[in-house]
Amino acid sequence: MFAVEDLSAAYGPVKALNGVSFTAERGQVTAVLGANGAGKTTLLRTVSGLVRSTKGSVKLDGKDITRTATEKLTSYGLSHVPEGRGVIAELTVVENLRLGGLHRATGSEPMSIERVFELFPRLGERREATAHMLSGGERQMLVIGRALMARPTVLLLDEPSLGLAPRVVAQIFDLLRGLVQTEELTVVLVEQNARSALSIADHGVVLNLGKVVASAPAAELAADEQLRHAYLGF
Amino acid sequence: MRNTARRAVQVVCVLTTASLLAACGAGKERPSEDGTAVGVTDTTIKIGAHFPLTGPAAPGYSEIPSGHQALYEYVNDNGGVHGREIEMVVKDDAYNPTNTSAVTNDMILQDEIFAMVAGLGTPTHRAVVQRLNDDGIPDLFVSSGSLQWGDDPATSPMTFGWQPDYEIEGKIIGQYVKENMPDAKVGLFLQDDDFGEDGEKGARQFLDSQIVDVQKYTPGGSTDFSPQMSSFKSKGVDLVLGFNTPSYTALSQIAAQGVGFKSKWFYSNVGADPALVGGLLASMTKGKIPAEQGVKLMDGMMTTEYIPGVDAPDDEWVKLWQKVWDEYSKKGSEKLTNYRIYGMSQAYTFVQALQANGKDLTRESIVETIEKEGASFEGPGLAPFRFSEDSHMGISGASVVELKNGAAEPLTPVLVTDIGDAPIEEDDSAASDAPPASGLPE
Amino acid sequence: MPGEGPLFAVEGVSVRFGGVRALEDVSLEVAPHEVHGVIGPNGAGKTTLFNVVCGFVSPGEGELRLRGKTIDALRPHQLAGHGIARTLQGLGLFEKMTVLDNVMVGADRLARAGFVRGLLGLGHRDDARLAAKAREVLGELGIESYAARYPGSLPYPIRKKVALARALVAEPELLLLDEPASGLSAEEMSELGEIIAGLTERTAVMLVEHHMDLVMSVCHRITVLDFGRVIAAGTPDEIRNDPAVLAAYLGDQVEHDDNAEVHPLVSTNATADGEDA
Amino acid sequence: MKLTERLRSLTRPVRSVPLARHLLVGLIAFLVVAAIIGSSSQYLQTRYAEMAFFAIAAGGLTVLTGLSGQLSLGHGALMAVGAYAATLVLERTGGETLADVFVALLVAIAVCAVVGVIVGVPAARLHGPYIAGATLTLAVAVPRLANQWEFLGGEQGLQVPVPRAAELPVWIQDLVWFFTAAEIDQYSFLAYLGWFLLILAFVALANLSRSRIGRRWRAVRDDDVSAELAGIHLGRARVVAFTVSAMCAGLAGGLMAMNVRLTAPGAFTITLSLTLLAAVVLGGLGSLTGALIGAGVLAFLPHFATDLGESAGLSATQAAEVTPVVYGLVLMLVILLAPAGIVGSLRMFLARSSLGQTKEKTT
Amino acid sequence: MQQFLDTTLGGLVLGAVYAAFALALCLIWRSTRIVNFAQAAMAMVTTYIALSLINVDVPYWVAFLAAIAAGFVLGAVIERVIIRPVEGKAELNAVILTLGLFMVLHGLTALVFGVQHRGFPAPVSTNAMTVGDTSIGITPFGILTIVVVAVVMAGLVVLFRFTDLGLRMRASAFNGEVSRLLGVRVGRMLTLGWALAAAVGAVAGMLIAGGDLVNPAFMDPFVIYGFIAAVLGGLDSPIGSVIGGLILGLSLSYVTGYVGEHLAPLVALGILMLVLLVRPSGLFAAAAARRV
Repeated sequence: MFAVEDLSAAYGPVKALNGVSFTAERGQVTAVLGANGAGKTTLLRTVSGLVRSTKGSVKLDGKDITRTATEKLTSYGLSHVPEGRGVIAELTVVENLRLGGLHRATGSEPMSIERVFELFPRLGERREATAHMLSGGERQMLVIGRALMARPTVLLLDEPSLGLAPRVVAQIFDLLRGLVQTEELTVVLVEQNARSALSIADHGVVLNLGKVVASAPAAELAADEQLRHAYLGF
Repeated sequence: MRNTARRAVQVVCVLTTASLLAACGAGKERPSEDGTAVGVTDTTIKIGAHFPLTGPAAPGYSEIPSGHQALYEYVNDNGGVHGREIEMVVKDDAYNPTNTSAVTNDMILQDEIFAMVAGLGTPTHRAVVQRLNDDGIPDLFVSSGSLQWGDDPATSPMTFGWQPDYEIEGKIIGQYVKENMPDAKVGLFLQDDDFGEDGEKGARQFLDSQIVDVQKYTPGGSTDFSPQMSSFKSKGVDLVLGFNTPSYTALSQIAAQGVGFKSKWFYSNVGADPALVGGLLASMTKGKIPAEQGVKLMDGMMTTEYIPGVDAPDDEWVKLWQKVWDEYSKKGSEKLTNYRIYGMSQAYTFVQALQANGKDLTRESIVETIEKEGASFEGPGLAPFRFSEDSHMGISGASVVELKNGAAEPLTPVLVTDIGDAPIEEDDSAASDAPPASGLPE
Repeated sequence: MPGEGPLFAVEGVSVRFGGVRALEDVSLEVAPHEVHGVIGPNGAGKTTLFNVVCGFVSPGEGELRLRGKTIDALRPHQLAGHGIARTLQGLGLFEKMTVLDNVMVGADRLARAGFVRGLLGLGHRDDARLAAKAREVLGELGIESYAARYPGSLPYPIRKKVALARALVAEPELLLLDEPASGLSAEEMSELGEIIAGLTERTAVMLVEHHMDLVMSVCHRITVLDFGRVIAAGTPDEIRNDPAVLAAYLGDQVEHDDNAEVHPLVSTNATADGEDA
Repeated sequence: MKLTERLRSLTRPVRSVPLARHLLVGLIAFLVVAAIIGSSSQYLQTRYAEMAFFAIAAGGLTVLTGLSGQLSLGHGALMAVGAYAATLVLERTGGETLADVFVALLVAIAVCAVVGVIVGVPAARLHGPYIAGATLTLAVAVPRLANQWEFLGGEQGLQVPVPRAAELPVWIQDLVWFFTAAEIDQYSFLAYLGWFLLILAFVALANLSRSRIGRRWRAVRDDDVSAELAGIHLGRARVVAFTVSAMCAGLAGGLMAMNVRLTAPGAFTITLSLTLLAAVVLGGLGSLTGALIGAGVLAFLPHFATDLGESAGLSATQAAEVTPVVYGLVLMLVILLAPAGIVGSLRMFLARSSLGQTKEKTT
Repeated sequence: MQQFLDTTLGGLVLGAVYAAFALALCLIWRSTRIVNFAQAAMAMVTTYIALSLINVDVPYWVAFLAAIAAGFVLGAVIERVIIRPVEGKAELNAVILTLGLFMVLHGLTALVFGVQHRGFPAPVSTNAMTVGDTSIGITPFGILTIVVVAVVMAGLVVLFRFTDLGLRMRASAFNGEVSRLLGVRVGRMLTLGWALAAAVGAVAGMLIAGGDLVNPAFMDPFVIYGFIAAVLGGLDSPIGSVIGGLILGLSLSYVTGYVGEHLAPLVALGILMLVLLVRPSGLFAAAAARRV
């Protein structure tokens, strides 16, 4: 179980997160939704220690990891997948994947690169290509595949649909749903594309201006006309 | 708010600066402008000089002032000159003319020196000659062989040379080569300033037709001379005349070996110190060769000599220098070198001039004394000075020598001449001067 | 000048980056005093279109016309002189200059004092005029009290207004607004709607925006892009009911930020809104 | 109360017209400076003169780097150009009269303006390490031209004729005597001249930086895309900044030639370029006051450091090496501890404390 | 012809050293986006350390290794203590910081070791080799220089291409934040990058000093020329640095041999401006320019 409690963060004088709390259960997808500027990415960055939290805590299976150095999180089984630009553009596909497997959850065997290529056959076809040659969808696959190399139990995904055609988004979300089951993952999915996200999520958390404005099962959120209109835009 | 803050900062800064500057200004008095000479009291004489103590020209040259200081201490301990002790201020100019100007300024205005003695370097000293003459400050015995110190006393009445100028050195070398190696193809390796230019001028009087290549270097520039040596090699040069400083002798030797250029070498006196160059060459060859053996690498090189050096330990003058150095060197571990001998020899001339001047010392009187009596000073120089009212040129000649086992073996007697068309003549008269028993000029 | 035909026209513009088509045969027209919305999913080419209009990206094919005159050979700094102004997604405020100075830079094209007057310190009248103008615009947007502050110390919505003021002070005929509503609260967004509506008195507006409520309420006409092509154009009502738009955009994907296609030239570090990784 | 208000309204033209304000401040500054120079020893006068030309060059550089955001490690080369230009003119005119001096300095400024454009155009296209590298190379390469062309005097350089005090117009001699009760001589003349021009240059630079031109520079520095959108031609703005800064360097070079009395390539080492930058950073980028303070440090620190070394028992040779060590340490410490420089840090400190006060008031 | 051959060979040896030096600059630039103007001074310090060892009868090759080790430590310490605080800050700060470091190292070396020239030994002959009767303008030490530089480069290629450590270092250089998210200790990698670069610089220093005179200023030309070499090739490209070094070494050798030594800096400036005007980010600027 992954839990965020009363987490706050700020950029200078601007409060970007203001007392955010939610929990994500194992084997479930928790979608974090909200408009541009709502604080979604900041939330993930604060969890990863890229942004310093001013208050609150982050717990992984009861263990407090709030102040853990970013570099150590993969060894606790927590992988943060930055959005598609998070490929290391100058490295090849295989090198990106190798890198992902270098620092993995303590005690786990690395996932074989071939397994990633089974999950994402498209990547297998382009294994020696440098990442900057990849299309947006391929990059997204690469960053997810790279995160899986570290054998995570918790996967934080930042806007996997960004810049992708609806068809590709659907493909990636399907894959993700499958992974949650086969790998027993806890997934926290940050998305602006609320409709798609809710379609695969079990639970949804809605942020606005750095605060949680709603937290409910996905279906319930999708059905709330008012909420949809005010914060989710569909 | 911010504006106020900014304004406040400016005011504070300006005020602090102003008061700081004012505070600095308060302590100092203007130099005295009445009859007594600046820098001279009943018991002291303060002189100054600029030397390259840092930078590429520092090796060797930075040792000269220690020679001066050792001799002055010796003199001071023996009662000084007419009861006055000599104090020497040495400032570093890093062989950069702009720095020379700055430190000279400091010496004149802050240290208030009586005279500049032995300021070193052609381009460097040139920067301050006019200044010294304008201010009427004696500028004695410049450590450089440029013509400009002595050939025009009308414009620079306060300036005197000391060592043989590069033109007569070039003439002496040129004549020797012409007479003894008439078929040699000569390459010139020159420092790119008056040093190289004057030397070339002298040499060309005799060798114009024999010179097949000229290569120059900028002091402080590149230290890899392979391209220049390649050029010599391709032009078939078999005798190189070098008007360069000692480090560049070593560097040119290294480069010549590197490109496989073999030749006879003839370095002007400035660049041919066997101890320094040989030591440098030895330490970079494979394995541990003692410096003495490194000196052997210079065997067969030719150069000129105008004062006896460390290679002649039995010379009376060298014995004196050795004695003074052993007693007065600040760091006992350091050896007597040719640069220190050079410094002591210069210092000796200065003490001679002070002696000759008598008790009443002014800036004008010392100049007058040297003009009148300088030509008859008997010192370590192998040839006499040319000092007169019409010439402030220094030592008038040198002998050509060949280096063997680190010692100079004369190839010619002392040859004396002057700039221009003056003939070159043999004159051993000054070479036999011996130091007075006291070691102090009389 | 209503009735004189379009103020601004994009005709058949295509842009390729490497092998990727960013815009393909895009055409649209902006009438004087019109608010023209440009919407579409991420990667649809909206920002590229703005970059073409501003001269940061030169169109491979097609042309741009301002009041009938071709302008597509112009460089960005020349467009300002032709009355085109733009706000940036990342705002791009001058962080070490006061708000007033920021806005005065926007008014630079109206300045008359040149180098010599500057050197001699004789440009103060001209400067005073610009400053007055800048204050006036700041006043209109209700942020005059921040004139002496530095942008870094201001809340995000105020910063957005400063950026808007900087664009407005140049008295543009065509104002390009790039996601003006991102990071604003619902309340602030409705205020923004009023401001934009009020702008039409003096300028035409092109608006790239993801908040559909805002777009639908302030735009007179809307052009929808998808994969670099225009898939629909018309009034908000027409767009709302267009099947192609519903399929490609409204019906499926709703909101995105536009980072993925930001041209390196115009991406700025907008960490303050917390969304730019 | 009323009186102060009336006073305020009386002085308003002075306060609100930047030129008048700057000229007034300049005039007062010059009187203060003249009083200090007049009562100083000749030694200090030469130090002040040195400080003046360093400050002019640093002022130009601080405008370039601090306001328009371009780095130059090659201002020593521009000073060289100015120095040679002035020297060549003085050689031809004889340099005896005040007019000769001003003509020489004007030519130096003009030549540097041209060179500034020539260098500034390519430099405007470069950024980051590339502009650093290009300007650094410039600093090394340009002085070497003196070895290439004979009329530049080669390695040994050219002697610079300097006006003798007796040749100065009588009214200047009288004025100086009247004001300072001391006869003007070469040293004080160069100090007065240097500071007079320094103040003129700083007034001009202050005018510029507060004008539209300065605003453009800062805009280009802070955000080039936004600046371009506001109608600013980036290249032109950068070239203008480079040229202005080059003109300052030219003037400084001309003055330096007169002070040093010799113009030789050895004077314009990389170290000169670097120490100029050091002065600017030390004082605080973009601040003219900072440039002045930096130049003061430049003119006084080496002597101080060397004396310090000697009094600590180092030999003259070793003491000479203390200066670069101190320079380097000062540079590093400033960057690590007070990156905004002396003036910047003071300003921040004051701003913070005044901000704190207002906060206290409001709560 | 003979002269051309000699000049070319000399230029190649010189170019190899420039290449090594440019490579060191490139390593640091890639990992920390800082141009290390103190690189030459650091190499000078390590060379002096080696010289002190040699002077107390330590064998040459042991001293050589000691210089490399010293460089490694020096680079690491400097990165940790001095550079870390300005990483990611305004680039001017880093420039001035390394320039300050340059001055300090220079002055301190002069204070400790003195300013005089000292001869530096070479492990093999520095006399020209002869083919038949004619001597050619390359020495065994020159050949050794080229070989050592080639070995160092090959070593770096192996390190970066084929090892996990190299992968971590490259990743940290290209994208520190993402690398941290993947568990890479980016800070350590940056330190290691500086250490490696300083070690390469130390090798370059030893190669320049061998069979030549050293003084505290002997590496100064490399502040400029090493930097020009790196910029020519494009600071981001290791291969570019190497090629830039060779181009520069050859050009300078020809200019000095055929035209005049004083023109060398002007020619270097000319080449640099020409290249930068055509390609403002160097000849081999990576196609994958960083998208901001």
